[in-house]
Amino acid sequence: MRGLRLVLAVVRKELLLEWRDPSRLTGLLVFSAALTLLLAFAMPGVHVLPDVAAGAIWLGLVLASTRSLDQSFRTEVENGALEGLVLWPVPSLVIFHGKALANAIVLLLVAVPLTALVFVLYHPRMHGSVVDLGVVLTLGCMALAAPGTLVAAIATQARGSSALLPVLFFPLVVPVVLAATRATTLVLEGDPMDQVGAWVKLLLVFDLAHWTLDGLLFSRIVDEG
Amino acid sequence: MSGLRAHELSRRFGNRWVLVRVDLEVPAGEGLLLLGPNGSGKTTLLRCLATALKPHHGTATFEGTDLWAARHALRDRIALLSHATRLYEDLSAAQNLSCWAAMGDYRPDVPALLHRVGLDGTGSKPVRAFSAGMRRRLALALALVKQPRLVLFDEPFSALDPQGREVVGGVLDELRGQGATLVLSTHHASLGARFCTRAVRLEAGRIAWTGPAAEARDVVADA
Amino acid sequence: MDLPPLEALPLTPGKAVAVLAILVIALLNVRAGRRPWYLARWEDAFGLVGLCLLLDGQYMGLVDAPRERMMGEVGRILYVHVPSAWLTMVAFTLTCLFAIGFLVTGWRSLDLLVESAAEVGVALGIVLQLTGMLFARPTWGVYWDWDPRLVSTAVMLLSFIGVLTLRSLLTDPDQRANLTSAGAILATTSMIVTYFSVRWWRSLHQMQSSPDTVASPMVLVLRINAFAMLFLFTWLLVRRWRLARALAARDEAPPLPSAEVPA
Amino acid sequence: MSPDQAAEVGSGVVTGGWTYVTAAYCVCWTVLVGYVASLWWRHPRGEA
Repeated sequence: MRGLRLVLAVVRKELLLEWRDPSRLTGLLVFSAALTLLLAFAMPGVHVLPDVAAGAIWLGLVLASTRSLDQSFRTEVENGALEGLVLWPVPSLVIFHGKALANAIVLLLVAVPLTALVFVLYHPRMHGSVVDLGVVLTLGCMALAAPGTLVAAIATQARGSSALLPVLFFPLVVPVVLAATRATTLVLEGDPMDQVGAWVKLLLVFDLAHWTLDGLLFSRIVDEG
Repeated sequence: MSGLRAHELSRRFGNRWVLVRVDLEVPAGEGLLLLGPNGSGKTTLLRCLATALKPHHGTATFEGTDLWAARHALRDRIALLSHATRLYEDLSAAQNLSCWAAMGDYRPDVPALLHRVGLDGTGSKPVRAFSAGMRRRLALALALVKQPRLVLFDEPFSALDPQGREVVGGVLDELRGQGATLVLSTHHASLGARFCTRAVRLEAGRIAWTGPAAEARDVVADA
Repeated sequence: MDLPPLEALPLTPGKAVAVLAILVIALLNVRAGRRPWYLARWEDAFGLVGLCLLLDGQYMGLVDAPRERMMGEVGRILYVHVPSAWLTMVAFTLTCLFAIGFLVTGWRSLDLLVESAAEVGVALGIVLQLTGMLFARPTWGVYWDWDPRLVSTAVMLLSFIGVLTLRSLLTDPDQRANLTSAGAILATTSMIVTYFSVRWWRSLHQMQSSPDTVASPMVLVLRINAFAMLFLFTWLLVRRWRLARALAARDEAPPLPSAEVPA
Repeated sequence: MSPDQAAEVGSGVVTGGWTYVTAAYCVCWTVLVGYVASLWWRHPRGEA
């Protein structure tokens, strides 16, 4: 119970930071919107846009997540707050889960308008339900947030961290992009073969593995003096 | 009851020893003045005592328990104040305090704390707009959230005007009155001597001199 | 294990060179009061044996081995490709095990081994990736295909290159050791998950070749090449570890000085 | 075209391709030799 309360306190702090500096979130939104626009122009023609809608959403989210992860750790190292947190009586696991959860929420806050924008610009079909789409978006954002938080924590300790972050992050989330894009496509275009479950299961397994394992690695690297 | 003890405490960064076999003893409820030029290892010593750094040799104990081994339990009672203020720039003073308190499961009286360090009325201005002195005061309030038993204070009087020094001095007196153990690192022996009984002078990571805090002034003046 | 009949082991020039080389080396080694430069360390024996086996194995692969039933001459690439695939896997598995071992025990040697195994793995992985592409072009008609093993190997290579990059950007030895190990474990898991996810996505690659699915004359050649790579890998790993140790010793901390303040 | 070759064409056997074989063996040697050279190159000299 105490652990959960502390996790929520960390989440609250993160979201409060986003709230007090709205330029961070709007920056992400503008970034992903511009990316969606650019991607449409990089396609061979308007007729393929409905087919690549899911890909546009997830590409936008992955690229936006590198920015948001970088930002979320920059506030922590700015005045030594991360070290302060480690010295505060709060377990490192709590810090990790709080930050990862907050990052997932921020990503979802980007994902919803981004999906709406893709609907407007790319005209994908919509066969599945909005609930299904929501589940896929949530699982996908969580699957980006947990390893992303760990990798950002690793990268901030090195020189040139914002350049290092994608180098470590992109290979790690290949399965997320794959599974989330497949699942989203199946939700959008209809799923006659009933395959969406397999992809969602893959996302779920990825989520479970990273939300448990990465916390241990995180505590190992931040609390070692 | 024994307070803070260090035995042959040593720490290196890379291949450079910055702290060499430091022996300390601070009885519970007393203050130690930590003197020494820049780069003499004062900050590293404080960070080791705060369990931010693992010593590479030797041990440090607080109230009989090993600092590093029992760090998760002891961090509840140790406060480190340094130039790293731990503040979130975009939050207001009150939000900083309440967020940090919530993350440690503390329930402090935030307005009273802000009043204690003379920051009431700063409103909802983000810390970004604060002066260096105001940040120091807010960082002090943040440390008080813990109600610490061991206070490690790096340069308590830097970046402060006379009024700020007054505030910090008042808080330090109050902490000593509550039985907290203090370690103050400073260039200004005269300012710190008021709160401390003993003084130690570090040079090149080693203890070069130790004696009553009242005599410390001369040592600094000579150097 | 079925040993091939003696006729299957013709004395080829490659083998003759190898046997002669080993004999000469052994003789020199026995005769010399001090060790010759190419046998300065114990691992050099592995290197020499590996080199001989590789010369012999590749000669057999290029000359002795029959044309593959389906792939013709191109099948000869397998004698380079398959052993390098095996050894890349060995290298990265070892990296992950060393990393876990380091995080548990904190031994410095394990940290240096993580770095060494990862780097040798990347080198072998480059051989694997390039020979794989050269094999894919004539057999599939493309240099690249979206096959699970291809993709996961590429992802794994990129991850470990990322880990080595990370390592090169860190200066504090303790921090560097911790972060490298964490990164290596992440890279390994990402490779496994990628493999299965891409397999779901699409599968074109043939099933893993094992001695059962490969014609028997090929088995021997494949085995010789695999052992050659194994010996060479051991040599490279130990050599790389010695390099890491030498570099670490160069900026190793001096012993803790005395408490007297230097004048 | 011999009957043997005709059968091969029909059965989809890959013919030729020595270029790829040579390239693959060269790649192997280049990388191995290059890596060993880099080990030698990076070794600290001067002491011991």
